[in-house]
Amino acid sequence: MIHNPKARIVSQKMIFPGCCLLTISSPDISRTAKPGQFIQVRILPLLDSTLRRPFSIHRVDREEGELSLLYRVVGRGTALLSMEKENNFLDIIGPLGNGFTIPEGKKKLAIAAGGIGIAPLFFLLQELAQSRNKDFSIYTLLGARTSEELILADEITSLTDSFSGGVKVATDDGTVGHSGPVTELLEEVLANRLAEMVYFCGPRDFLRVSAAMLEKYGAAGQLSIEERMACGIGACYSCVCRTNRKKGEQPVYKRVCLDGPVFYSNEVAF
Amino acid sequence: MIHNPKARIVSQKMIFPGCCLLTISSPDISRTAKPGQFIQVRILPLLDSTLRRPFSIHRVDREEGELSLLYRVVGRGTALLSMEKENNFLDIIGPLGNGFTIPEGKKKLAIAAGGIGIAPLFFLLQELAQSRNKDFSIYTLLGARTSEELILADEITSLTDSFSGGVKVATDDGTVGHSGPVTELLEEVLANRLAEMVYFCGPRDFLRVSAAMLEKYGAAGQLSIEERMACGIGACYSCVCRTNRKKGEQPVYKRVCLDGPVFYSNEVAF
Amino acid sequence: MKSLQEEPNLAVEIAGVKFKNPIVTASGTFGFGKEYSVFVNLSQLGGIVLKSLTLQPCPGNPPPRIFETSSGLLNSIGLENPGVDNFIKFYLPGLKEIQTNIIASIAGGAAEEYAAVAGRLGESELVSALELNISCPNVKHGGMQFGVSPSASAEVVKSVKSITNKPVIVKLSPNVTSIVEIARSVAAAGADALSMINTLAGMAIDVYRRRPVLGNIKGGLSGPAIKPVAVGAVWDVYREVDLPIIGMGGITCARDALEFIMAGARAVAAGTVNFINPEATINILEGITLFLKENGIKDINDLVGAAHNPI
Amino acid sequence: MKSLQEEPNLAVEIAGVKFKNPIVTASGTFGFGKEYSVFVNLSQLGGIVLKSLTLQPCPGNPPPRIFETSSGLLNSIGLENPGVDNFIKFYLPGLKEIQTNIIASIAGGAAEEYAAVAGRLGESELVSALELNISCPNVKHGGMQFGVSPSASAEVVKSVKSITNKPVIVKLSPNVTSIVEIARSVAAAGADALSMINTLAGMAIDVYRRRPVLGNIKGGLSGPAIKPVAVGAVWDVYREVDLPIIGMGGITCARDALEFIMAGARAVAAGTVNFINPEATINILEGITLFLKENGIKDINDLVGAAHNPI
Ligand SMILES: Cc1cc2nc3c(=O)[nH]c(=O)nc-3n(C[C@H](O)[C@H](O)[C@H](O)COP(=O)(O)OP(=O)(O)OC[C@H]3O[C@@H](n4cnc5c(N)ncnc54)[C@H](O)[C@@H]3O)c2cc1C
Ligand SMILES: Cc1cc2nc3c(=O)[nH]c(=O)nc-3n(C[C@H](O)[C@H](O)[C@H](O)COP(=O)(O)OP(=O)(O)OC[C@H]3O[C@@H](n4cnc5c(N)ncnc54)[C@H](O)[C@@H]3O)c2cc1C
Ligand SMILES: Cc1cc2nc3c(=O)[nH]c(=O)nc-3n(C[C@H](O)[C@H](O)[C@H](O)COP(=O)(O)O)c2cc1C
Ligand SMILES: Cc1cc2nc3c(=O)[nH]c(=O)nc-3n(C[C@H](O)[C@H](O)[C@H](O)COP(=O)(O)O)c2cc1C
Ligand code: FES
Ligand code: FES
Repeated sequence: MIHNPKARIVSQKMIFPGCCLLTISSPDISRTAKPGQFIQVRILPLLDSTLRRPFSIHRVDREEGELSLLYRVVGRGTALLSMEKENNFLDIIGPLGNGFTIPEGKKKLAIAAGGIGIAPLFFLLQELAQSRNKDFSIYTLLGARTSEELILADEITSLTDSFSGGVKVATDDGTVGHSGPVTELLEEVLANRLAEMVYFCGPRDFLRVSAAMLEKYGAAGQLSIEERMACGIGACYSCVCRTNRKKGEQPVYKRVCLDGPVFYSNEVAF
Repeated sequence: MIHNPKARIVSQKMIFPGCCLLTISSPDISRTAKPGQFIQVRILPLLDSTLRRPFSIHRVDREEGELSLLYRVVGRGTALLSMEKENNFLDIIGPLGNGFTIPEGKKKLAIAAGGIGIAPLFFLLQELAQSRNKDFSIYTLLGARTSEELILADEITSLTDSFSGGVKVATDDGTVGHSGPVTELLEEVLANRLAEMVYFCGPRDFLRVSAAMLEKYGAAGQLSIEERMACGIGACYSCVCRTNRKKGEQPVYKRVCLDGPVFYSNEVAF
Repeated sequence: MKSLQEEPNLAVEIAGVKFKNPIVTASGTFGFGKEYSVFVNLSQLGGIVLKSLTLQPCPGNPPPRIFETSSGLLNSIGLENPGVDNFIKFYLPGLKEIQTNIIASIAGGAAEEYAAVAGRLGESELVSALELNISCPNVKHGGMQFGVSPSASAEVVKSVKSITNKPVIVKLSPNVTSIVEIARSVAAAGADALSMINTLAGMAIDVYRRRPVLGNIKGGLSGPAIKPVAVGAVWDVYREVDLPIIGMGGITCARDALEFIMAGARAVAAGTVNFINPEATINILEGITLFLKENGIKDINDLVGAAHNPI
Repeated sequence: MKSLQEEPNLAVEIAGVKFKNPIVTASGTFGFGKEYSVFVNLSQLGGIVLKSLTLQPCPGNPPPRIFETSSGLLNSIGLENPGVDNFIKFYLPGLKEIQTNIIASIAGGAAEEYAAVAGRLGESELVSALELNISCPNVKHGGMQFGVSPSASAEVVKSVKSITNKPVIVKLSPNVTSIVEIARSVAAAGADALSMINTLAGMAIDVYRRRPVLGNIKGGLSGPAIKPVAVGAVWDVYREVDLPIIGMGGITCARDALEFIMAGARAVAAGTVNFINPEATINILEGITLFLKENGIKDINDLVGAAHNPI
């Protein structure tokens, strides 16, 4: 875990209105980061009282020592972050959290992203592609509200074209791909037994519906979840999610920042 | 009184380290402003909880509809202000306060500035110069810590060269002009009966010493004082200074923002 | 987002007084009524709560009287005001032209002083209601504030109620172990409404000069810093006491105001924010109207206390 | 600015325990001692106050447990902890290698529970002192917090003092009418030191979902927002109660820490700031050292309460 109080911004681009791709130079963090891990970013250090904001590591360029974030502008912190320019410095801590794992023997993989949920999953695809393990079959399912907000489909297609499987897209308004929620694509994949292990990330409702679907079809899954965080390193017990699912039992909470953000989907109680 | 929530920054220059000259486009305020008045500037509107900062109107360009501030970076607000760039917008209210007056019959004037205290006095000199009233004699006394921080002397010299009087400077470290406090120059002017009315502005100690000196030599004076402000328009009674000077009496407070910031020097109780 | 529709109802009633909308000003931050008229069409407001008045003119505390803290403002104005008689003579007549509720705030050092001020203000038709600022030192009880004692608070209320028929709003101090207990006590004493919260006790030190920053040493903290405390106080009192509440403390925008309303406030007051954005009251009003329309809510009263029974 | 000179003394003594410097951590913000070791050389700190421990393991409150407010943080962690026995078994041994004071914080629902936890912790040499978090609901008295009642607070202190010889620090709640009264009461009951303040009661509402933001509805407010309240509380208690004070509440930098010291705190704790700047404790320590040198102050103890007698 590294604290880099002066990580240089290499570039910041708007991908579509309200969504930015931010690339930061931080060789130490890039080198050691694993897919599914995240960093904590301090917004405008002049404001001594603003909590750091957690963002998944979206991709890394280990040779350049750079990592990128893909984020949506949803509030004051992300609004201020989106105003930062090339060559400004950011104060970051990372890599944090556990990251995704690829269990021995699981070869039929699916990746399902609801909107900005693609952020950490892209890094996972990058690593899988680099592994060049042709045994994998990978279905990537991308959901977006509308065609304009559908991003990375082409890049992912070329990244994964040496694997069997493929990329499928769904939009809520039907402007591209399947018309409807991306969970309908997931159901198709699961019903056809095309995936033994599903990696997924996205809004709460998407996670809940997907997790239920995995349970129904008996597939395993790993999801990355979000919770409000303070320390990001396991010290404050702010960021918990409930992990036992039986009503009436004493709840068992786990820290998203340290025990997660990646959990097995049958662990999490929605 | 005008609220201009989107006044464009025409330029921002560093005059010497820690001192900036900021020019803002605001035709309405420029047109009506009088020397000694001030504006209230909102710093970084994203921070909903930061009070406006008061700054004297340093000069106006009525044709261009512009006004300038001359300010020192002393804390968070001025630090953030100094980062604002050309063509950004500022939220300002003004013109506020009473301003300097030139009483009938007073022709022998002196202007004494301690450091950044020249800010509002320059505007007064601008107006006097424009009046082209050759009856005035004007002595301008400028104090600074060191030669590098001595500013505007040349500009003021050319501004006032059609009047009798002149510009004298003093620095604490003696790097230019008189070596010592500017109040020593003031004493010289007063002792030689060269001024019936002294306009002065600067740090508290400078104001106190100067006011005492005026009393000693029986000269009148108007000073611009600073106090922490909230509303800037006379509604909150935050910014008061005590005006009656007898110990033991019920204090009489006046609002610097509305009743001032310019007071007769024998009014203020230091 | 629902499509825009007919204008929602914004009017609320507090202690028998009708407010055209729930936006009022917080005492002490809006002067004696007209200072902000350059920025705000005052007749658009639900009401204006004036700066607290005392029986005699009051010079106030020595400066510095304010200090900015993180998201907050410390003040120790010390109730500077011209006294109720000068107010009636010089300020009140000018308020006639404003088409809104004028609420006078009363401060004092003894229950009788509150009553005396209330008596004089009660004679004017221009005054819609009286707000009692009970965060004042009780001179008879060693300077302990009325507002921290249930019995002293009740005594003030009773003495004012005995002298006037105007609705009485009691402004509660948050510097107590149980604000609900004080609220109950003033309710039993006849208060018609509550306003809350007044400032939190606080101070700041200038470490370079090694002394308190404020001339008066201690002050009251307002602004966004205290909003969570204020919302919590409104929430608690709404559950336990059956009086309408005017909520305040750190409101800067419509969303903040809605927090108070959903916690149980029937009206909200803007205080410190006026200093930062002089049109804040109107901006908040517009923001609330938009929120109601966007969410298809026909009547602001439907949101009062809504967070107690989540949808 | 005086020229730099010999190293000033930073050591302070509290309740017979020597602290190499006045910087400690605030309970609940620094885990069980070692979480921040990746960022901070823990042995440089004056002390580490651990997260509060209960007798039984405690699951804590349902999420969301935190919410950011203007310059503040609302939390309702709900004392999640593994229980004192698991702490002693799994966490305490690892703290041996840290060369600083380890202060254990104790929470409970009854005076006997505090005593039971204190008894077990008292057996370890690694624990320098005990801090009693009395902002806990008293299960025997309808859930009213110990910390708001002088007698209940005193009872907790007495029961702990009767079972252990370790110095006892009592952590005061600011949610009271008179924090001085509580301080006096625990002083009389045998407390060796005070730490203050705990969080202010508060809450926030999600206006889009029309419900409280925190899973537990209400929470505690910390961070810079509360600093003026905290400095004021330290100021008041320092004047009236003769016990050493550990000050906290919104400290982010050396200047903040010095405010507390000049108000009367002999040590200061950094809480919420750790989340923002994980090296904050060390930065504060360095800043204080620099301040002392620049101002030619030879001993930090000379600044304790200095603002009460301005220079
Ligand atoms: C492990 C992790 C990884 C994340 N990765 C990404 C990512 O790759 N891309 C992306 O766009 N977003 C990501 N998020 C969500 C992102 O952290 C929030 O959108 C962001 O913090 C919002 O900040 P704000 O100031 O703009 O919003 P505000 O609503 O103003 O934030 C107020 C507070 O809420 C917290 N908060 C708000 N929303 C969230 C949230 N969803 N999760 C956690 N805290 C929240 C903020 O940290 C802050 O404390 C991630 C969250 C977590 C926990
Ligand atoms: C009528 C008037 C005219 C002024 N004109 C000028 C000018 O022309 N040039 C210039 O450099 N400065 C001027 N000042 C002072 C200027 O307002 C302060 O330097 C500035 O507010 C400091 O803000 P900060 O955030 O950088 O400092 P901080 O110390 O961080 O400010 C904290 C708080 O203190 C207040 N404050 C701090 N110092 C002062 C002060 N001296 N007077 C009033 N409030 C203060 C701030 O407004 C803020 O609320 C003027 C002040 C007044 C009242
Ligand atoms: C400068 C100032 C002066 C105040 N004067 C009074 C007053 O005279 N009477 C009163 O009841 N409250 C007074 N208050 C308290 C406010 O009315 C309000 O209760 C408090 O500031 C919280 O609201 P806010 O955070 O919106 O400002 C004053 C507040 C400020 C900031
Ligand atoms: C997330 C969090 C958890 C806390 N947990 C505890 C606790 O377990 N015991 C305790 O006595 N205080 C607890 N506190 C209060 C702090 O110790 C401290 O008193 C308070 O936060 C004020 O200091 P600060 O503003 O520096 O954070 C907690 C505070 C926070 C923010
Ligand atoms: S954010 Fe502190 S434990 Fe996870
Ligand atoms: S700043 Fe409000 S009265 Fe002067």
